[in-house]
Amino acid sequence: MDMIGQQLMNAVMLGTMYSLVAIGFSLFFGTMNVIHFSHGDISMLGAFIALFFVPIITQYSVLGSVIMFIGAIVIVAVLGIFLSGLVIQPLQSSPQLYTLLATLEAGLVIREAIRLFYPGGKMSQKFPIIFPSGGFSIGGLTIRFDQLFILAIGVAVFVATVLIVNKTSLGMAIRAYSQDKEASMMMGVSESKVIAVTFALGSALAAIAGILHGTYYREVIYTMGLTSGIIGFSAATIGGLGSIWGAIVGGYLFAFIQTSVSAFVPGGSEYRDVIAFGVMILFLLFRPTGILGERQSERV
Amino acid sequence: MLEINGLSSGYGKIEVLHQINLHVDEGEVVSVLGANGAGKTTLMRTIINLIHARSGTIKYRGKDITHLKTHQIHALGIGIVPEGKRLFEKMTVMENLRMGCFLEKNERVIAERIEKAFDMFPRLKERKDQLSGTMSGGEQAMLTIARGTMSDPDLLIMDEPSFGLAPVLINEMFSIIKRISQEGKTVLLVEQNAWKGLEISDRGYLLQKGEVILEGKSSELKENSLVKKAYFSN
Amino acid sequence: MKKMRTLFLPILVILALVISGCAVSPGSGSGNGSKKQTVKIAFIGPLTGGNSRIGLGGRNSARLAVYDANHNKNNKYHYELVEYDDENTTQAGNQVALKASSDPSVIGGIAHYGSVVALATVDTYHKAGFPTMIWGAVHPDITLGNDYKEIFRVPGTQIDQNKQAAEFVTKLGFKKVGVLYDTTDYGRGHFKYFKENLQKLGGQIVAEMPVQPDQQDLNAELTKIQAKKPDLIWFAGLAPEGVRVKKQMDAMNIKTQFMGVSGLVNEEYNSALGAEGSEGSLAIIDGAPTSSLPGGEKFMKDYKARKYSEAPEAYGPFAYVSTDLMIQAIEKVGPDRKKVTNWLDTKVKNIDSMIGKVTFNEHGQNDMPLFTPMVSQDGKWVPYAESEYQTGKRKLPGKK
Amino acid sequence: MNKLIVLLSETVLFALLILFLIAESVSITILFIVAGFLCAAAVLIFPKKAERIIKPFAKERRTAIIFSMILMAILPFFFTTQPYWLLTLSLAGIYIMLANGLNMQTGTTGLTNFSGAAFFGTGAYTTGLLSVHLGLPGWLTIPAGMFASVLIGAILFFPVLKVKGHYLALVTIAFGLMFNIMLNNTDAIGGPQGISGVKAFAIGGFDFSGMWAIGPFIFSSYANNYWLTLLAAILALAFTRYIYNSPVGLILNYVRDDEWSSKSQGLNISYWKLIAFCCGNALIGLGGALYAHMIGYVAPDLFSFQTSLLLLSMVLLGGMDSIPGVTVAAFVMIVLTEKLRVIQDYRFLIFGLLVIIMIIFRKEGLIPSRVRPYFPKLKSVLMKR
Repeated sequence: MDMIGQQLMNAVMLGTMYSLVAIGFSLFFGTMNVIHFSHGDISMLGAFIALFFVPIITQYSVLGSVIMFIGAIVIVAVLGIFLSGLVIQPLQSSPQLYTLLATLEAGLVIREAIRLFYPGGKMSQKFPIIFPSGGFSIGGLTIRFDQLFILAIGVAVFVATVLIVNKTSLGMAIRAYSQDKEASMMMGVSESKVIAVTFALGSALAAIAGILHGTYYREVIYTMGLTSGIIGFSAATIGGLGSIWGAIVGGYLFAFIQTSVSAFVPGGSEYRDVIAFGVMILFLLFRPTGILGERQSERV
Repeated sequence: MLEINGLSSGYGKIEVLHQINLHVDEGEVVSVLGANGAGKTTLMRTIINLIHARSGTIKYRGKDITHLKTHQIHALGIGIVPEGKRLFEKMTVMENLRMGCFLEKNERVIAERIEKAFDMFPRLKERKDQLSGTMSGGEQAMLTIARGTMSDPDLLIMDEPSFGLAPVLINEMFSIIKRISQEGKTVLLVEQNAWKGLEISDRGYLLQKGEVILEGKSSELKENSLVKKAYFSN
Repeated sequence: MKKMRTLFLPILVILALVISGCAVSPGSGSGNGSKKQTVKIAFIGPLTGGNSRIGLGGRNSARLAVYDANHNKNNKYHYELVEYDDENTTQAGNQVALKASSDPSVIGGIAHYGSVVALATVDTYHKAGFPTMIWGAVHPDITLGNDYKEIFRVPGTQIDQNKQAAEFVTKLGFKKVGVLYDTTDYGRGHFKYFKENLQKLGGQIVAEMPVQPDQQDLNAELTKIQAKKPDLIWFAGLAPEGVRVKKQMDAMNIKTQFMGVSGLVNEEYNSALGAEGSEGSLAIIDGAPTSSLPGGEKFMKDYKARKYSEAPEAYGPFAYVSTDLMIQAIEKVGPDRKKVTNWLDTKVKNIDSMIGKVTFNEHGQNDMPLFTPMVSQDGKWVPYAESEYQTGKRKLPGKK
Repeated sequence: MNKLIVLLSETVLFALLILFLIAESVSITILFIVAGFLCAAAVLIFPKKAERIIKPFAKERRTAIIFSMILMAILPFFFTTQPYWLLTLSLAGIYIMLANGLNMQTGTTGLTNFSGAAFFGTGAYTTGLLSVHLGLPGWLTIPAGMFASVLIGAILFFPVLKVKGHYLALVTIAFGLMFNIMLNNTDAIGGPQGISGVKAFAIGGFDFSGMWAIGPFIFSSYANNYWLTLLAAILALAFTRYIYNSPVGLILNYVRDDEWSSKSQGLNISYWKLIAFCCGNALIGLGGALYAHMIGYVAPDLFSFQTSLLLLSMVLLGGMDSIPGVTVAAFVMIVLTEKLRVIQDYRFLIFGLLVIIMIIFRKEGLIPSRVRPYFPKLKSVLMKR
C-alpha cells in the first residue's frame, strides 16, 4: 500500500514536469498548427541558463532563487520568440515535414551548442538545491518538501496558464487567432504579437519545467531535452493537441504509465518506454484526437 | 473616406484585380456587385491587406493604408464582416462579441456596445453563452454582423453577408444593414445579390473579371442594361 | 559579364589560399629533423560525441607514449601517431578500422573504447593481420570470444573486474544487493558477471532494474529497490547516469551504500555531486589510480608537462601502456605487422609497465590485471585501502 | 558531338571524384567543396548556360547512363590499395537505396516516415540472423531481409493509414524508438552486442569475402562488395525510376497532393499508400540486408533515431520526390562526412545549421523534382494564366 502511494507520488512529480513541456506543444499547435520539436531542448536551455544565476543564489538564498526563476524564464521566453522568428515563421506556408525537420535540427543545434560551448557542458551539471530539504511521513508514505514545492509551483503554473488563456484579453486573442487567423486579425489582433506571446509563454513554461527538473533531480545534462521533447509531444498528443487541459492530463497519464510499468511489472523498467509509446500509438489509432482534443491535425 | 486608385492584386502568378478605382464617401452605402469569380472577395481582402496589393494605393481619410497590417487597418476604425461567417466557433456568443471590440479596453463602453448589439439582435441575447459554432446559419450570420459593429467603426466593410441564407433571412439582413447605415455608418457592401444590394445602397460598382466595368448611382444602375443582362435575365 | 567577374574573384582568392595552404602543410609535417625511419601507429577511439572525454584522454596518453619514445635516443625508429575517430559507433568504427588497417604504412593500432565497436571491428583487424591493442573496451568476448592472434588487451575484462567487485562487496559484509544497470552492453555485461560472482560468494540480488541510459527519472526504480531493503545499491553504467542515480537517492533520502563500476571513477562524478554527495561512494577500477601506479607519478607529471587540455581519465594509463608495448614490439622486431603480432603474442610475459606486470595469455588478454576498489573521499576518488574508511576513521554511509 | 561532350564531361567528373577521394589534404577537400558550391551557384545564376551543358545529357541519355555505369564499375581499379574508400562508397550506395526507398514513401506519396532506421535494421537483422543461425545462403537471406522489412512495415502501416500529418510523424518516431529499445533489450538477437559473424555474400561457389586478381590488380572483398552494392543500387534506382515514371508514380503524387479529390476520383487511397510504403521498405530492407553481409556485424546503435533523421535529411536536402536529387544528396553526405572528419566535434552543429538553412532558403532541395513530362502542355497552360 505504501508502495503504491509512493509510486503514485513519483508519477505525479514526473507528470508535473511532462505536463509543463506538453502544454507548450499544445499551445504552439493550437495557435500556429506547428510542432515545435526543439521545445524539449528549450526546456534544457532553461535549466542551463538558470545555472548562470547560481552565484546569486549562494548570496541571497530565497530572493536569489526567485531572481533565478524569473531571470531564466525571461531569457528563455525571449529566445523562444527569437527561435520562432528564425525557424518557424519562415516555414509557415510549407508542408509540415519541413517545420518538423527544421525544429528537430534546431534542437540538435541547441544541444550541440551547450555541449560544445558551455564550460564542462559534456558532463552532467550540479544543480543548486533551492527548496528546503527534509519531509514528513503519513502512514509510511514519505513526502518531501521539495516535492510539495514543485507540485505547488506546477499547479500554480497550470492554473495561471489556463487563466491567461481563458480570461485575459491576450489569451482571448490567442484563442481567437487559433480558431480563425484572418478573422482575428480583422478584429484588431496583431499576428506578430500573438505569435510572440505564444512562443514566450510556451518557452517560459518549458524553462520552468527545466528548472523544476533541475531542482528535483539535482543535476542537469545537455541530453535531457531530447527525451523530454519526445515525451512532451506524446503527452500532448494523448491529451489532444491544442487543448491545454489535455496536455496536462496527457502528461500525467504518460508519467503514470511509465511509473507503473517500472514499478509493478516484473522486469518492466526495461520496457517502460516501449509500453508508454505503444499505448500512445493505440490512442492515436482509436482516438486520434486524444482525450480532450477536438480537431484533427489536418483540417480540410 | 475610402479611396482606391489603380489597385491590382492576385494570388501567386495570377493577377485577379486589374487597376481598380473606387471610392466611398462619408455616410454612403456603396455596393460592389459582380458574378462569382469577378474578384469581389479579392478586392475586400486586398483592402484589408490579407492579400498584398501589387500596385495602386488605398487611402482611408487621406491616410495611405496600402501597406498597413490588417489589425492596424482595423484600428483606424474600419469594421469588417468577413465572408462565410468566420466566427470563432469554440467561443461563446459573448466572447465573439468581445472579440469584435478587442481593442476597446474600457469595460463600460464594452458593456454598452454589447447591450446595443443585443438590442439590434435580440436572438443573440438568448444565446449569449452558447458556443457560436453550434448555432444555426442565420444566427451565425447575425453574430458576424453584430461582431463587426462592436468596434463602433466609421466604415464597415461587409463581404456577402447574405451568402447562403434563406430568403426570409436575407430580407432581415438587409433591413439590418439599412439600419446600421441610418445610424451614420459608412458601409462598403460586397454582394452577389445585386438587386437587394442596389436597393439599400447609394452607389454601386459592377466588377467583371477583375475590372470595374460600370459605376454609378444605385437607382441608375438598376436600370442599366448591362446589369440587367448580367443579373436579371436568368 | 559583371556577374562573371563577381564569380571569378572569390575563385581566385580561394585558389590562392589553397595553393599557399598546400605549400605550407607538407613543410611543417616533415620537419622532425631526424634521419630515423618513421613508423606509423594508429590510435582509434571516440574523439567526438558523448564519450569524447575518455577518447581524448586515451588519445593524449597515446600521444605521450609516442612523444616519450621519440625522445628516447636508443630507439631505432621515429614514431608517428595517426588518429582516427570511431565516434563510438559500429559504422564509423568499421570505416576507420579499415582505413587504418588497410594503410600498409601503419604497423599497429591502439583501438576502441566502446565494446560494441571493438566487437564489430576485430574481424577487420584479423583479416588485415593488423596487430591491435584494445585500450578501453572491456567486454570479455573481444579477446576471449575469438582466436584472433592480432587482438591484445592490457585492461582486464568485465569478468575479472566483477569477480573482484563481488569479493570486495562480500568482504565488506554487504549481502543483499539491489541493482540498477543500463541496458547498453556496458551495463548489461557488468551486471551479468557481477551477479554470477556475487551469487557464488553467497550474496543475494534482491532487486534488478534495467534502465535506458537516457532515462532521467529513476524514482520508480529506486523506490522499488529501496522497498526490498538492500544493504547496497549497485549501479552499472557510466558517470552521467551514476550521478543521476546518486542524486536521486540523496533526494529520496536513501542512505543505503552506493557502489558503481569503473565507468563511475572520474572527475565528473565528484564535481557534479559535490563532495558531500559523492562521499563514501564505492567503485572498482581496472588497474590502479594513476598516482599509485609504479610509474604513475612520472606519467602524471609528463602528462601535465605536455599541457593536454583533457585529463587522461580512467583509461589513459592503459592507452599509454598499450602504445608503449606496441612501440617496444616494433623496436624489437622492426616495423612488420606479422613479426610485431608474433612478438606480442609470445614475448609479453611479466613485462614491467606503468600499471604493473603485463602478461598476455593465449587470447592476447592481459592475465594479471590489477583492480583497485576505490572510494570517494572529500570529493576525490582514492584507493579504498588508503582511505580513512579502511583505517576506520570514517564509516561507509551504508554500514551498520 | 553531343555524345563526345557527354563522354568527356563524365570522364572529367570521374577523374575529379577519384582525385577528391584520394586527396588526404584538408585544404584540397575544402577547395573541392567550395568549387562544388560555386558550380551550383553558377548553375543557378546562369540557368541558360547550364542548360547547354545539361542538354547533351538529356539527348544522349542512354550513352550517359551506360558510360557512367562503366566508370563506376571500373572505380575499384583505382583503389586496390585503399579499400577504405570502397567501403565508404559501398556505404554511400546503401544509403542511396535507403534514401530512395524513403523518398518513395515521404517524397512521392507524402507518408512522413521518421523510422527509416527501424526498417533498415529489420532488413539487416533478419539477414544477419538467418545467415548466422541457419546458415542460409545470400541469395535467400537478402530477399528475406527485404521481405521482413516489408512485413514489419505492413504491420506498422495500419497506424500509418489512420493518422496524418504531425500524428504520423509521432507514430513513426515512437515506432523507431520502440524498435531500438527492443533491439537493445532482446537477448535472443544479441542485445546491445548485436549479431557478429554474418557471412559475406556468396553465389555459385564464389565467396565475396575472397580475393582475386586481374593482372597486377588485386581485388579484396571490399571491391567485391562494392560491385555487389553498385549492381543493387543500379537496380534499385532503375526500379524507383520505373515506378516514378509509370502511372503508379503519378497516382502516388496525386494521393500526396490531394487526398480528398483523389478519393473522389475513385482511387483506393489505402491500397496505393500500402504499395508505396511496401516498395519503399523493400528498398530499405535491401539496403539493410546488403549492409549486414558487407560489414558482417549488426548492432543496434546504427538503427537509431539519429539515422532515421539522417535519411530524412537526405530526402529533404536532395529534393522531395526527386530521384537524382536524393541520390546525389545521399552520396554527398556519406562521402563528405568521411572527408570532413577534420571538423570533428562541430560536425553535428554545422550539419544541423546547414539543414535549417537549406530548408528555409531552398526548400525544393539540391535538385528539385521536375514537373512530370506527361503533360508538356499543362505546364505551359499554367504559366500563361
